[in-house]
Amino acid sequence: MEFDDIEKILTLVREHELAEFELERDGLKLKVKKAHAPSTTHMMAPPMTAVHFQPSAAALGLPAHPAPATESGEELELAVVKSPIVGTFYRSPEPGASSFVEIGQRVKKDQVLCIIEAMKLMNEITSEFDGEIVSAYVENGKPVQYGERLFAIRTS
Amino acid sequence: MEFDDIEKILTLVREHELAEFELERDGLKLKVKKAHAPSTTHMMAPPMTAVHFQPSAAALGLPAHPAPATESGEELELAVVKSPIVGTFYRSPEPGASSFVEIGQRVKKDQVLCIIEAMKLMNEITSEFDGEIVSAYVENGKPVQYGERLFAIRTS
Amino acid sequence: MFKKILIANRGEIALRVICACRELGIKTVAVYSEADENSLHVRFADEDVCIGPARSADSYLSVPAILSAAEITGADAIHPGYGFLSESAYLAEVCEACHIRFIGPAPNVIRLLGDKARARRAMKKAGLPILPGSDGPVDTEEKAQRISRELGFPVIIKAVAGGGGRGMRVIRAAGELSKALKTAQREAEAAFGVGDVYIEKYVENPRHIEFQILGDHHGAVVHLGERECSIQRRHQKLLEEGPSIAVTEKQRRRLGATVVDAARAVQYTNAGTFEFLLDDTGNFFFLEVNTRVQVEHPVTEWITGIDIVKEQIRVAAGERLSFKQGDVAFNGHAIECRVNAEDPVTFQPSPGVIHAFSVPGGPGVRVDTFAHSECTIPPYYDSMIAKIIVHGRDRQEAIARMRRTLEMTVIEGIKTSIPLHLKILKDPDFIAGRYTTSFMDRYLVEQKKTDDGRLAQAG
Amino acid sequence: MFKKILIANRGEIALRVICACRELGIKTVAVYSEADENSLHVRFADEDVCIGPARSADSYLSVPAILSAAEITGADAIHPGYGFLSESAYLAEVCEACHIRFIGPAPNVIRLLGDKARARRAMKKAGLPILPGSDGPVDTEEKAQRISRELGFPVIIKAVAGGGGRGMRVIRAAGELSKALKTAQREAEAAFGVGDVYIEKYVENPRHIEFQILGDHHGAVVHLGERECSIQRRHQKLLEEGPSIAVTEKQRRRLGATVVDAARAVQYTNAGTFEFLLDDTGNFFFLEVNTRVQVEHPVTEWITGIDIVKEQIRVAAGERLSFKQGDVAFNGHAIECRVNAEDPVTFQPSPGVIHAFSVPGGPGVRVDTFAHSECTIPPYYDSMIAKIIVHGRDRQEAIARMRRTLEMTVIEGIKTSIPLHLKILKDPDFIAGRYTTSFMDRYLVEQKKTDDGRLAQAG
Repeated sequence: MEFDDIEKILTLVREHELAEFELERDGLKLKVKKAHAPSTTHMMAPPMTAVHFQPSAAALGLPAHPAPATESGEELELAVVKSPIVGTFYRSPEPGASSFVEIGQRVKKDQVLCIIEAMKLMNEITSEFDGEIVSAYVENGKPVQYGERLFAIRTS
Repeated sequence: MEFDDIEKILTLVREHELAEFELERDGLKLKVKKAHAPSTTHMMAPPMTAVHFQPSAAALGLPAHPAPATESGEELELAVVKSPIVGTFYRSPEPGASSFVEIGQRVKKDQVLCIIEAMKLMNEITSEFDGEIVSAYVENGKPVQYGERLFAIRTS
Repeated sequence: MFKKILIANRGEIALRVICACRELGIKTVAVYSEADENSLHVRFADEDVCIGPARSADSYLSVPAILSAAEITGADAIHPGYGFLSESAYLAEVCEACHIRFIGPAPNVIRLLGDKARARRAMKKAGLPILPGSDGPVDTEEKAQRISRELGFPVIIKAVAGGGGRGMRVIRAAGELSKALKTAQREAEAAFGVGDVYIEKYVENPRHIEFQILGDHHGAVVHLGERECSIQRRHQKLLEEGPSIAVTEKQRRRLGATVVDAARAVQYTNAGTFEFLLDDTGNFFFLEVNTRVQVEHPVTEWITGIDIVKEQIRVAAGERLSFKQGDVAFNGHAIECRVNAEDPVTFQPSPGVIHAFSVPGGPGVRVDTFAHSECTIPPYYDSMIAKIIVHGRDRQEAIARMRRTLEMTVIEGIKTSIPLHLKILKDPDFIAGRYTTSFMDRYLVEQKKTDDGRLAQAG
Repeated sequence: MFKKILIANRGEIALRVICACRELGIKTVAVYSEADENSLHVRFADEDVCIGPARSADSYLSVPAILSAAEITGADAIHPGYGFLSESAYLAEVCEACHIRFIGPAPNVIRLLGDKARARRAMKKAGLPILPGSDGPVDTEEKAQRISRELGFPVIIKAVAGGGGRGMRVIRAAGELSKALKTAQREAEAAFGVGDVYIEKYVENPRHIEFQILGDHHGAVVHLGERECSIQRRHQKLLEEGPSIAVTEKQRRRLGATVVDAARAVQYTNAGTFEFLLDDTGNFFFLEVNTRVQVEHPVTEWITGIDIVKEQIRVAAGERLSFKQGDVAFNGHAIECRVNAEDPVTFQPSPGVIHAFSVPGGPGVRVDTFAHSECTIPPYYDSMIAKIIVHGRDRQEAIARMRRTLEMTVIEGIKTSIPLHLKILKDPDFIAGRYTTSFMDRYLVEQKKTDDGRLAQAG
């Protein structure tokens, strides 16, 4: 952490009208507390702000798995289905057949979403939720890693 | 972290009107706490600032030169005479003779304070100021490094 | 030659294999658990695949995950390193079925030598000196008592599928046998899934000597001399050196030739290590074969100038060994210290973040490590964070060099075994070469006494 | 043997000497300028003395400061490293007067060989092949014209007190001589305080070959073979290797023996390097002697297994060399890359803070450096921050090893010459060993063209 970074953080603290800010990281701890805002009558309580600090994996040139998609401010929630194994992703039970699921389609819990082939075995990946498929992240026939995102489901 | 950095941080603390600031890093901990500004209108007194600074040089087992002595809150200033060369320190012109200067003694600019022997040569170290000797840091006959403190003089 | 090798391992040995692949112009695939996402082996491989969560059983020990990673990246060979799946005949078999080359011996050879009782019989047949003992597994107390009486106490019970001291019990009197047999069987069952044990004559205070071999698929087998690994704590090696001060040139030549013959007898290919006990009258007894590259292979690389990992890859690809027995010359002396992330007194693991990491240079120093400043040592895996290997013209120079290297090594943020290594390197018996596998036991007791003495004085 | 050695240097060579002293059980004193207070050589020495401000002239080049530091710490010897005062006959003399051993040749030998014109005469007399040229300094244009005509153009003017390319001028025609002579004299005067120059026949596109020698105070002198240092930019070596691909076994033996005789003729003691030019018809010409340890000494240490710095200390203490000429065997091939803190294209120095520093392990890699994560490279001194030296069974393995080592080296925060080294190591002419001292000139021109081409395409 350089001096510049501290300066930027303090600017952010002001812009966001934070009362307190704490950052802890390997070998580094930064804590900031603002002087109490004057207790005038026109209560201008500072808005709550949550700071998510993304670690430096990308900066180090190291691969980072994307964080799960979140959409705040909406009444609904997105569930992200991740691959539980390494293998090859297939959207349909066999070549030429139609896909297990399409975007916009409603799915039930335990419904098959796709197949991942590993060591010649076809592993069916099922939904953990009732909901609607809103995103499909992987193309048919492409390799997937452990933990890689497959689908986003809007649960209901 | 250098002294300059601390100065910059304190400036920031003031500019951003922080109540507290904490920074912790390998071998370093910096904590700043501002005195609470009373919410009166006439407050003119500058807020007290306490700085706790734990330097990292010692923690790393590295030598650190002591910072020059300063005494704030007084009208007078201390000048520290440092050794301009490596060698052996002598308080008197020859064994048995009396010291060039004693603590409490007043000295004039260019007056000889001590001798440092280097390569069999006796190098006279003179005062750059008029003033009073308040400290002598090195014992007679001891080695001194470049930049090592020899005397403190209260200038006038 | 291979186009792309998947390295089914982590840490320094994964980096070691990457070094060898790069020198041979072969692409590499790193696999990693979620805990190792930022590890250097991921950074320096050409491709990388996350194969599972931190727990080894679900990542580095998962044959399906590793095979799938090889398939989706199109790797044509797998290097298993040491530990994890390196001695898995199953992985070797699956590789064979998938037409991916396993860089190691054939599955049946791994299986034969992995069964310690069968290996014992095969090596006896091939002419290696073995300890008197049971011909196969011993299941009943009655049988155990009879065999032990024949051998004479002390005897040792060992797990057939064993390794690393688990399922082992030394018995000094007939009365201890019943309980020890049951405990050993239970431990073996728990550790290896197979409860079978066998009984051998127990050698008091032996030295641990091992011979490094390399074999190709054209019938050539050579040995690269021995390493001495007697400095152990609970069967975990702490410091290895080569050549051994206890092995004469004549013994080296003769036992080396016997080992080569034995390896040929089982059609051994790739790298392997034949472990022996050496008793105080100069007799060697075969212990087991490790069918993989060893942690301490750099000791042999220093004194022979042969890159063992590159040879492993070459012979797995079907090439001939690049040298003959007559080309192998031993030059100087090498010592390896395994730097572990642990308290040097209590041996408690000390995972965490390394804040400063620096190792000195100068002649004759090699450091194989995945550690660096600001790296995290996860708590899930082996505590070894670095291997420091030195070479000198003779043992004395090597010891002095290791001392100054350890003294000038900076590792801040976690505790390491370096202070313990420095104590060993200053021990007069170690310096004189007077030591056996019991060296550390005695030493740790002495250390405890000293500490107690200090405490008493202080209190 | 010495009890305490003061190291009158900084950076990696100061650490290198500390390593040697620790292996010999000798205490060390580091000296440092205010800019180097936190440097590793200060940390690892037993004692340390601040000798002055950042400017070299007031610290590392100050004989009184260094001698005083030796006196106040009670050091009984001074190791000067390379650069700074390492070839100062004055320091050697003052040491003698103060009864502190200077670890290097006798003052009169340093003085003789430091005067390039006198050295030339002495070495000619001692039987070394020298380039035809003036017998002593050339002061007038008339004399310069006469000698040049006799030699035939091209000729080269060199500073008598010279080194590092300063005060040097190549003249290809009589018309250029007058101006070149004056410029060279002026440069020599400015750089060395002595304006004297001499004239030699100029060899086009030579190779730079140097022989390492060691001599003791009992009349023994041995040579440790040659290094090739033709990869230079403006007379600054960038990459060195040994043995040279251009030197035959017979040449090595013959020239080595002549060098040893010449060193004996001037009663040479301690470490030294005899530099030669090798022309395209296989003729060697003596250039100069460096009367100190060289930056590139690790190349020779790798291929001979001899610790040159330890031998320097031993012979300075009056011991006999620990080996004879017959014991010196050459083993494999070594390459050194000097990693500089500079832009690899513009060569602008790049001092600053290194945020990440990591170098790979594996067999055959040595890294001599004072750098580490979060260290500061001050702008006041040489830009070399690390020497990476590799060893392989042959040149091909060494080149592959150096490539993967540089590729896996992480230095963040400053620019380094590593990308340039990687280009050299991939150059077909370098790989084939077809290169001379003009290699970098040609290469830098080619690089510029490529860059221009890219810019043109982009524009």
